[in-house]
Amino acid sequence: MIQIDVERKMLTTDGIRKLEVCVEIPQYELVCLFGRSGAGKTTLLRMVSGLFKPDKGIIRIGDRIVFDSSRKINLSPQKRNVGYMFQDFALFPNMSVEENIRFAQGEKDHKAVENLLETFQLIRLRNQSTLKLSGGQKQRVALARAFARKPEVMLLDEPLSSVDMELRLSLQNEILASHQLFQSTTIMVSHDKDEIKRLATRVMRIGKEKVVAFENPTDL
Amino acid sequence: MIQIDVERKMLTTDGIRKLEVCVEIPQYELVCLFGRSGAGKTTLLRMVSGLFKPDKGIIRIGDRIVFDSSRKINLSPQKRNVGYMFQDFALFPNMSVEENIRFAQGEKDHKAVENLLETFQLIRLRNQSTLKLSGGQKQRVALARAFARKPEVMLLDEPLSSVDMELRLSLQNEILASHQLFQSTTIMVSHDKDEIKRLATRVMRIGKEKVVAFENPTDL
Amino acid sequence: NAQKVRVAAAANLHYALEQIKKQYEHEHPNTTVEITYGASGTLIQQILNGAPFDFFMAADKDFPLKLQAKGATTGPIRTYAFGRLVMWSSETNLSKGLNSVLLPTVKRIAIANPIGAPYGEAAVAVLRKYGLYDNVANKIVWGENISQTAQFAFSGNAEIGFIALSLALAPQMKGKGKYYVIPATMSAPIEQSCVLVKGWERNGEAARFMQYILSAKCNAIWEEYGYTK
Amino acid sequence: MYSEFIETLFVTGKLAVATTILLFIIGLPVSYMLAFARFRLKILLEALISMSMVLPPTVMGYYLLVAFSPQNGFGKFLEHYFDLRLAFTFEGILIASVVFGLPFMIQPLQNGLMSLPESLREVSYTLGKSKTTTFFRVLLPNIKPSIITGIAMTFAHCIGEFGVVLMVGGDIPGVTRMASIAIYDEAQALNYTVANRYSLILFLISFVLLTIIFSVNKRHKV
Amino acid sequence: MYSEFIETLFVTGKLAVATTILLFIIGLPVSYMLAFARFRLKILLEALISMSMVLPPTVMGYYLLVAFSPQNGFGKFLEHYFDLRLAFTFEGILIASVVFGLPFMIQPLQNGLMSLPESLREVSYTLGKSKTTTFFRVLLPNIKPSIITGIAMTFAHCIGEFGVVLMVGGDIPGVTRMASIAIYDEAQALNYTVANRYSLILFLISFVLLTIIFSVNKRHKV
Ligand SMILES: Nc1ncnc2c1ncn2[C@@H]1O[C@H](COP(=O)(O)OP(=O)(O)OP(=O)(O)O)[C@@H](O)[C@H]1O
Ligand SMILES: Nc1ncnc2c1ncn2[C@@H]1O[C@H](COP(=O)(O)OP(=O)(O)OP(=O)(O)O)[C@@H](O)[C@H]1O
Ligand SMILES: [Mg+2]
Ligand SMILES: [Mg+2]
Repeated sequence: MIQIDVERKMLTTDGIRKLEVCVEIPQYELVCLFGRSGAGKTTLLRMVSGLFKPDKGIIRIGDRIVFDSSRKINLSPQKRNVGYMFQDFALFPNMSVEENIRFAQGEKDHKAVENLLETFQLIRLRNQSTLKLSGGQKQRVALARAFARKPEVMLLDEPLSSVDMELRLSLQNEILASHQLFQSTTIMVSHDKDEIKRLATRVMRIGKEKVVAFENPTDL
Repeated sequence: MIQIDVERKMLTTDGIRKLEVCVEIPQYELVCLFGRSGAGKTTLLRMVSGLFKPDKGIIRIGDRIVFDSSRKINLSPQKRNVGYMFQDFALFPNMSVEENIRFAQGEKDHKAVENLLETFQLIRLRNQSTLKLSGGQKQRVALARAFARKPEVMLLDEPLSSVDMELRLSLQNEILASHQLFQSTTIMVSHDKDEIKRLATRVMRIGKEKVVAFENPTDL
Repeated sequence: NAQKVRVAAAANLHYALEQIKKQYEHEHPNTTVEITYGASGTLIQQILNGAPFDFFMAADKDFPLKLQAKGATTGPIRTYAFGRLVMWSSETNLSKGLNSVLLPTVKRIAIANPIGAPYGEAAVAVLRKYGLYDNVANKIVWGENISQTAQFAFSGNAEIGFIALSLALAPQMKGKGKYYVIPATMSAPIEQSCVLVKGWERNGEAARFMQYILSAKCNAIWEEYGYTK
Repeated sequence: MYSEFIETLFVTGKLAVATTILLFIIGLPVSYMLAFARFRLKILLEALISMSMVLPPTVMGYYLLVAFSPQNGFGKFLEHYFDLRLAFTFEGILIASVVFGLPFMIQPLQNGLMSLPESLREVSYTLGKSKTTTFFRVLLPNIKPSIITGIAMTFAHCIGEFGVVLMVGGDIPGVTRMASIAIYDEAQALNYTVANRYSLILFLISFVLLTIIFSVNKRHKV
Repeated sequence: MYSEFIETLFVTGKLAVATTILLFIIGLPVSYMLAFARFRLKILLEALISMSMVLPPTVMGYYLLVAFSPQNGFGKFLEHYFDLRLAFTFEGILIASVVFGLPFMIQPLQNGLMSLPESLREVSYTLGKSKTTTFFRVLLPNIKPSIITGIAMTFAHCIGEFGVVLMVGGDIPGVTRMASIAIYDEAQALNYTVANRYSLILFLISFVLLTIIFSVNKRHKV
């Protein structure tokens, strides 16, 4: 379970406003997060992962409080056991495709690396520098790297925005399969209605009204 | 008119292969380019803009030959009068949103800058550093900057992949309107079938078979 | 068993001292003489802070006196040679003696910095004494020490340099120019003194080397390199 | 006594400012070339620029003095055609200190330029901007920390530079005598009270100036 | 004569290598702190590190000599508790050359770290990697040009360093006599033939070494 009850100021296209989030996500759910560009989706993921500090509030992952402004608790990202795929990938330029994935593993697992390379169609690119990849290839490496960590909570920021339709469908299946296999509670940002309908067990929306609504995926 | 008849080696998921392109795009068309991730879409745009040198072949823009390997002609990007929106945006970190757009203009045109800021919903963010923007906001700045140049040829690499549905529709209209206003010949990469159907006057596809096919947008 | 004498010596003693060292080591095969050359000022700063030197040979008498005043010496200060001040030039005609400094072709005159360099002090004194100083003051360039002063003149950037006779006789300078020895009546020879550094007793050989330096055995060498006894 | 030292401070300041400005102007094209141009022997050129640090300053100074001498080719040429002598003049020590300051300016600038993402240059070119415009409006503003480092190192090195300037300048009060030389002289004469006082003054002034230079960095940091 | 110079080359090499290694080890945490930690007085610390360049080397050397002297606090402490004297020993000049080489190593490293995109650190943290792992496996490998610059500058500066080492080391053959001091001595004695020959040897060796250092940069450039 993830319990988020925080607020944080941001500058948006409507001037400075407060992002208020108050949700509870039951364990093993795959929640799709959507909302306007600049609404605060990335900001929310960064607060959960520990990269942004909320102005105030509380975040609980499972039975651990990872952030509590009133008690001055603020666990570092390392201690939160969260996998996070960045919107802009943030691949390590000094490492090859394979090394990026391998680096993410807690304990070395050769088999898992091979599976990930296979799944994300990166086998032939395994030794390629990540600087020399196409946009969609980078996105796949970032996604594979986040999976390699096998985290309790998985945060995916538009993981499939730059891949073609065919690949997108197959990677959607992959995300579903991994979600079922690792049983990580997942929050995934997506703008694609079909994708949300296919994947989400729940839907979360950051609206202009500064609140977060839960909707049934099929209601979209 | 853009005439492209080139080849260039690239490393892909199927090993090293040659990207062969042989197309002619009549003036004022809006061509949507699609193909698998890593097929060579960005490579093609970079060759047209002058950032990659084809291994051999010829590129003609209007009545100017901008590249000809047999005659050792290779015009620099500056001389090709091409607007190019990068897949990874490449915003200038030292400039604000407004300065990025202003920098792109050949001759200063205050009114045009205001219009672009307005159109791309960036008015309130005009003085924001581009490092402090959301993914979709960055994408809009990059797009606005490419338009600010008013080029003869416009190259857009997945210009709308990171924005929400509502904004995407309104920006599609904007691309259509600008295309009609400036009459630039446009090549736009997109993975979205609906988008291609709405915008494209023609469709170009980079297939595995190393050839480029023209199809009617409505046939997709 | 091997003995070692560690000598701190003024830089311009280089030629003469290397010769004496060779001769001494030949006569005393069990002894090595280790000489560190440097600016007298630097050497005393080091001695005062515990540098492992047994014996200090300065280019004047002031530095040994300063060392003595700080209580860093044992035994008396002894003068081992006298140095002579000369005017040196590669091209200028020095036949007019000291008055050559007034020649219109002389644009620059090199003198060692009087703070710390006795030859510089002597040069300034003699120019003042004969009323020439004010006329040439704006032509003077100051060398950090007597070697640098010689380098100014030797490289041709200063037409005239006031240096030590010992330098004018150095193999590199010899034949590259002419020199005029300032007569002893005009400028008294510069007394060059040496002293044993406190702590030398640990190394009895140092006193023997000092005696050797002062003895007649070295006279020929001193004279060959432009010093008088 | 003090007024003389103040004078050396002015000369030092003049030299340090002039050297830094000149080296900045020289450093821009050179570092650009080293960062982006591809030619054989580039590594050799890079190594060569650092070589001025390797030999003892007074010896380097002597070589420069020989080059400046009216008895040799270059110096003779200057004397003959321009009635110019570089030894023992402010211009002479300025040249010396520019030559010996090269690595302090060029290394950081080159480094900064090389670590910029290539796409910045590329996108500027596609926007029709020349290499020059791109350099001044896009590349330079994005390597501010490197510029600050280059300026601070050059400036500090020039203030402390000593051997070369002493040799080429001839220690002429008000013209080529630097604060560092004055301090050295006093220390050599064992006048430590004076030397310490001078050191303190030079130290404090330099410290304030360097702090100002570094704080520019901080204020503008993104 | 020559064998003596070869000896100074060995001492010089030993000092330069030891200094560079020590400074690299010291430079890593210090530059990390200066690049990422936020504390008041950081700018002052930055300026302070560069201050060793501002005063004349022999004067700085003198201050160090006084600090090392068994008559004063620090030196007395060392002598009393460790029976250690630093002045006129290899350890002494090593300390001196480390202290005065600080800016040459730290400035480039700090600069390199500061110009890395923040997301590299962030993503490594979310992958559960400690700050140390992140530093060694992610940050350092991505600032290779800065590391090369730091190493080359430190190394070159150490070979040419002269005033400080001369003062603290006392020019003892085989122990603290450096190649640069030997060259200086010969030049002082107006032995130009020898000085030039020595300079050439030192120059060539340094040139080859620096070229090797810089070519590592090139080979690994992305
Ligand atoms: N590093 C930052 N510093 C300050 N403000 C920021 C920063 N990053 C984003 N913002 C601002 O915070 C707001 C929310 O940004 P966020 O990245 O969370 O949006 P988002 O919902 O992820 O949008 P998108 O779909 O475009 O990625 C934006 O309006 C943006 O201007
Ligand atoms: N800078 C580069 N150097 C070498 N190879 C590259 C470089 N960039 C991309 N490639 C390779 O060239 C191939 C074509 O890449 P390109 O970027 O053109 O693909 P794309 O069609 O734009 O894909 P995407 O939709 O994922 O952006 C890829 O397989 C990639 O591995
Ligand atoms: Mg976002
Ligand atoms: Mg692409």
